[in-house]
Amino acid sequence: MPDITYREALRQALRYQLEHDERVFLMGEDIGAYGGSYAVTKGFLEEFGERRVKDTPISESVVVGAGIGAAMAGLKPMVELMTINFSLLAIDQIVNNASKLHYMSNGQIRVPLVMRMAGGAGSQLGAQHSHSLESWYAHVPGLKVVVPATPYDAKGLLMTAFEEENPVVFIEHTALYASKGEVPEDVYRLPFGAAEVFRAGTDVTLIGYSGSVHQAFRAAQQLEEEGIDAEVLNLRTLRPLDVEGIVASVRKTSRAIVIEDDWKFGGFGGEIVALIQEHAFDYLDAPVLRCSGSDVPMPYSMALEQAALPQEAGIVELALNLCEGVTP
Amino acid sequence: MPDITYREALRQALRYQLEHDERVFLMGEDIGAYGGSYAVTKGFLEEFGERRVKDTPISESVVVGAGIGAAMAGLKPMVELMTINFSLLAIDQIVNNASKLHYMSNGQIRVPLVMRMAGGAGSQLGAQHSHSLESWYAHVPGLKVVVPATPYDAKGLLMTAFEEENPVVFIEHTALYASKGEVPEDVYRLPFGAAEVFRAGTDVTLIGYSGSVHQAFRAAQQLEEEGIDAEVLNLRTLRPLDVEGIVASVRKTSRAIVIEDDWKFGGFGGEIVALIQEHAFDYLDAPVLRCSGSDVPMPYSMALEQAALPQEAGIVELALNLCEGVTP
Amino acid sequence: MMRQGKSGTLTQRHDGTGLSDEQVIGLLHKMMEIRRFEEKAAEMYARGKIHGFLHLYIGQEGVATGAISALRPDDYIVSHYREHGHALARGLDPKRIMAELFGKETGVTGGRGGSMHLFDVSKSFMGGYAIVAGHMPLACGLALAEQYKGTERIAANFLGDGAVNEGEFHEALNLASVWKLPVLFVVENNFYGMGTAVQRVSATVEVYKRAAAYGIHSEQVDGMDVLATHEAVARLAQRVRSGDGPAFLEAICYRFRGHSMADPEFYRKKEEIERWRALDPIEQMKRRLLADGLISGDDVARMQAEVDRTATEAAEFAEQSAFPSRESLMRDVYADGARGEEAPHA
Amino acid sequence: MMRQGKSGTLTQRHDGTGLSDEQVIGLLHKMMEIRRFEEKAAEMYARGKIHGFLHLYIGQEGVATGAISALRPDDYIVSHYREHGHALARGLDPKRIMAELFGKETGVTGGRGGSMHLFDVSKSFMGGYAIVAGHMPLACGLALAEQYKGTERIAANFLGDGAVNEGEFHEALNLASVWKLPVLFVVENNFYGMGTAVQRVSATVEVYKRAAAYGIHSEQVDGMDVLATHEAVARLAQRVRSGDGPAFLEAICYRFRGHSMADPEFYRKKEEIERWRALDPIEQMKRRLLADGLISGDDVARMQAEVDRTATEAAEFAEQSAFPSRESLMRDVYADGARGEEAPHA
Ligand SMILES: Cc1ncc(C[n+]2csc(CCOP(=O)(O)OP(=O)(O)O)c2C)c(N)n1
Ligand SMILES: Cc1ncc(C[n+]2csc(CCOP(=O)(O)OP(=O)(O)O)c2C)c(N)n1
Ligand SMILES: [Mg+2]
Ligand SMILES: [Mg+2]
Repeated sequence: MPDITYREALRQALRYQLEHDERVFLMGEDIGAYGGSYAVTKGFLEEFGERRVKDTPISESVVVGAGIGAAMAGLKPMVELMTINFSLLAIDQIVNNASKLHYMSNGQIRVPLVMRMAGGAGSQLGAQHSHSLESWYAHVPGLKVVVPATPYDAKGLLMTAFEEENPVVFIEHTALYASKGEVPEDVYRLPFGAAEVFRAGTDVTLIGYSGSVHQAFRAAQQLEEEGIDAEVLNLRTLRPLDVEGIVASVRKTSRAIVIEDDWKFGGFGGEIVALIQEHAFDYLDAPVLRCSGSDVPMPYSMALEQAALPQEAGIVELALNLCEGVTP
Repeated sequence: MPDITYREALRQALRYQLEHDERVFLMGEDIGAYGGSYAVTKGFLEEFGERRVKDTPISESVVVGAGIGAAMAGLKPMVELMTINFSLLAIDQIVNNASKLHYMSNGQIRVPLVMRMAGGAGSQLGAQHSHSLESWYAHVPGLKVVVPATPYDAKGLLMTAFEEENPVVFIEHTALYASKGEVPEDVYRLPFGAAEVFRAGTDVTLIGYSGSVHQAFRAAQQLEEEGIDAEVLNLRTLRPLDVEGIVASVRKTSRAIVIEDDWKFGGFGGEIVALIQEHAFDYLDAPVLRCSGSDVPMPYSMALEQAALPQEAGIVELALNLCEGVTP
Repeated sequence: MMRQGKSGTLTQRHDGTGLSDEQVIGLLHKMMEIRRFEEKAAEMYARGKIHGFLHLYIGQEGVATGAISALRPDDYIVSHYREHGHALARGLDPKRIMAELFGKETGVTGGRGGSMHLFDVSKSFMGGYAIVAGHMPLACGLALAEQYKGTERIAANFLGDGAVNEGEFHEALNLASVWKLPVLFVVENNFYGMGTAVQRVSATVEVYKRAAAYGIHSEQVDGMDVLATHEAVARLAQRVRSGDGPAFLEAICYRFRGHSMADPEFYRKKEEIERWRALDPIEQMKRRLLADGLISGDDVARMQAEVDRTATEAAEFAEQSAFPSRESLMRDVYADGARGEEAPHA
Repeated sequence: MMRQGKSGTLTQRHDGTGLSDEQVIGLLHKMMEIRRFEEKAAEMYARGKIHGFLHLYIGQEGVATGAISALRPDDYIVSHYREHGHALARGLDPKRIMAELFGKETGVTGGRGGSMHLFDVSKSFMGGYAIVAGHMPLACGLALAEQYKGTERIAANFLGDGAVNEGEFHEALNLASVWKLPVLFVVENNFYGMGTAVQRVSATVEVYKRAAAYGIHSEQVDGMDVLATHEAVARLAQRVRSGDGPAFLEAICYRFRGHSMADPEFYRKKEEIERWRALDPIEQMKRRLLADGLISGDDVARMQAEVDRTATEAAEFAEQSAFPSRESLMRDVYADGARGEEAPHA
């Protein structure tokens, strides 16, 4: 299998859709002439033309809303929101229209809309450009929320997103676009709601998604040197969430840590913790911990930004304490 | 102490601020000539004039943003967003400006802004008008999030909100405006971050906020008949959250249920559960449960809406099972 | 200030519209049906059969009736929460609308949407929406889809004067103009957004002038005159359908009732209401058709009896229908049958 | 298409502005300072001293310099992410700005904001903001506060041509107009929002005409001409200050570099860039002042040396400053010292 980037994997899925499904078109700010702010759609305007690849005004709300409307009329639009930060300008459309129309209309309407956006922090983009708000979207019934960690995930999950008859919030990680991994050239699709055992282990479950899978994996490698065999889960989708997969792992290891870039308080980690203790209470040897971002607006300075984000060393220390029975 | 409504309690606090602090002014959609969509500001335009009580266009984003700007310039605006549903149109202002400016400016700027809005469901307003999104706001560092349950809370917490030098999201409950309770005529302030023991008990802790406090209380009364002595906590504020108070109660009762109108998945209940098991793991006899709203866009029909919201009977059953060691 | 539709005697007008006598009488009949339906709804609300918000369209019937009769049956309609009139004008079944207001399973969305969210996709009625201006982007998207597919279908988007100050109004008009989307915006200017008068919150009081900022062809019409409205919409729809891009119509009108059933109506004077009541679109139309000899007093009585019956039957149907079952609660959250967790109940 | 500022010889112009020779020379000097500062910043970015997004203002110096010199020192400035020029024109310390870009504790916000978020409240510089048009409501609010207090202070709000299609642009202009807020909107039309040309996404290509839709007095000026810009802003600021409500200025300009350091620049032709480079505001001004005998070649060389030194010293200062301490991370999340939880670190 060729080794390609996360960016290229996304491009393959998008190109496949454009080539094979006439109902598919792309729209978003600077996806055309500029080539996409993360270069995911570079060259597509030239290749597929203005009908299929639409540069939009800087008007997030009407762009998403028009995507919803077009989906209601039977098309399969992909709206690129550039980053999750700008999705706040369109959040009413996402929450009040996209997620609710199928239910409100008693099943008369479908909204097969893919909304792509880059999330996460770590590139010194400052407080207004560093949100990890996946927990907000994951909270909304009617949405599906996808968080690919690898090039393999990126292509396989994006292919599945286009099979959906529901609105999909597809959150890529800014820091992963250039990361590489093996990706089949052929078409494949990864199911939503099925976590991947990224590394099998027996002593503690490290639960990650998107960027944090890699941190968890590196932490697991360090833990191995300390004689601890950590299992790493890659959630792939937050809604639907693979509760069974998570619970099965924790029943085996009896200990778990959730790793996420996002602010701890009120974040998605809390949901995972709550579900684990609900479904595996008797198996737990220690509280389920969270290794999350600091509860601050993201500072620009590298020194501060690194301090605001979870780091491998922190995961390792938490895991060591957990396995040695030292609770915080 | 006179028995007054939640609405009247809010009015007393607002009137006090208008009378005693020249920096205070109110703005929002239909707060003036119409009298406020929940009649909280009725008569204020006539009493205080257009300078202090401003009817705005239906433009949530600029209204909140102008409130932030005015606060930056040393005033103390109160912006009424009518309902939490419409706050989605201003959420970028709340999250990207109000909550972050103090930090981003390295402490140079303060945003003493009170944002009032009605939340919650139960009045058959349908899917787009029935949000309980307090968990979203509670997730954001830099915001304070207030959720009064009683007329006494409403006045005391709103008075405190105006003492703040930080942005406050003040979420009233649509179904509580006409509810009555004892409220001192004098000025008093209730601290943020201090939960109230609404009913003392020893067997199980029922954790509620805003409307759900009353449900929890009624459930506790029913449980009493079953020989179970439930403690009911009224959180009053979600951010800051009285973690100590919650943990102290659970250490006593060893069992807890969080009650909330909001969707369960990814809601604020998860945070409470996570914190309890983090801080009181060894005291727990059973998993901490959540009695939350169903994960659906809110249906209009009374039959369905009631099924979508947590009910006393459900709380009672969960508590009975919990106390009898039957976990789900 | 008002640019009236073509003036002249009824016959001229009626000629101008290209409508047959029967069709013109049908417009009166439809307005009467809407009026009576809503009076019944108000009665049912007072009797506790209908809950939540109920926004009556009474007084504005000329707009929905005139406009929608000028569209093709498969042109999309996207409306706001004050949409009973648009739904009835499009031909949705009054029984099923009333059942919806009652929250019954026979309602147009099985009781899930309620008054603010009527849908009938089989009639291209793409919904009532409760977030002010939040439906405008959807109308753009529906129009975009038809443009993409190369059909002649257009989207008609109804909104209020209060919606014009929302950011989405601006974004929608700009996008529609830049992409030449086949969408017709119809602003029903009833002079108030809830209790706030247009001139207190809008820099541009003559709403139709706003469209000029986007290079969109724009007109104003007397929305109390159903024929003038029909004529204007027919003309603009034709223009939009021909690929010339969006058009914009401001229909001047007035709501005779409060904003919703909960409105205490502090903000407008009795005299103002009376002045407008004198322009009642139904009474105007009756007088004209009588004067013109197109209908007799008996015809009016017959039509009145018919719409009475329609409204009464609708209420009976709604009353007799069942509430949706508890078990149906979690259905259709997702199109693939996926479902979340249900609240615990004993 | 462009409505130029008053034409004529320099002396006439310069007379028209009411500026002294010294002040006019000061404008050139300031533009040179901004240019040199940013060239240094670009160099430091290439050397890995600056990270994240860096949006250079090179080419647009005439706008910030002309406009801000025409304001009072306590008039608020609210800018976007391309704000180094505005900050320097307002007199923020170049050392502390460069230190901010380096993420150092001596930076204007101690390294917290970075390039897109410069703040100096002591100089009424109320910040750079990274959400397109998201700062416009804040400018309205600052203006509202001064109107409320009854002062003469106004707010100047800088934005780009891409921002005019955001909903908040519309909401802000409408509110400013209805409430007659003392705010001056300055759109720097550099013809592109990132890689998207104005005419591809804006229904109204001449941006200043948009303001007419709100009844706001609006003009267009050649932003490559610092004196014309100064003159226009002085006049409009006066108008705004007198209580006549908001004003709007479109300053035509061009950015010589990419949108940010990451921009591959696929979207514009070399010839176009060259055409605009010939209108470089600094070179234009130099030529005029030389021709007019106000400065000599030596003066230019002296000023160049001075701004070189300023930029070099700024970079040295930034380099030598310390990074903020880890311990300071949780400070100032709340004004009352409340703090949340910190990420676990070993
Ligand atoms: C975004 C948003 N803000 C506020 C409201 C509350 N609200 C409902 S109707 C209304 C007035 C709308 O007036 P207009 O557009 O003139 O329509 P009309 O009711 O007169 O038909 C308001 C403010 C809302 N539903 N959505
Ligand atoms: C709400 C929002 N959408 C998108 C972006 C991404 N973005 C940053 S700058 C920019 C272009 C803005 O262009 P313009 O307003 O013309 O300013 P210029 O960069 O030309 O100075 C875009 C789309 C953003 N920062 N905020
Ligand atoms: Mg209206
Ligand atoms: Mg630009």
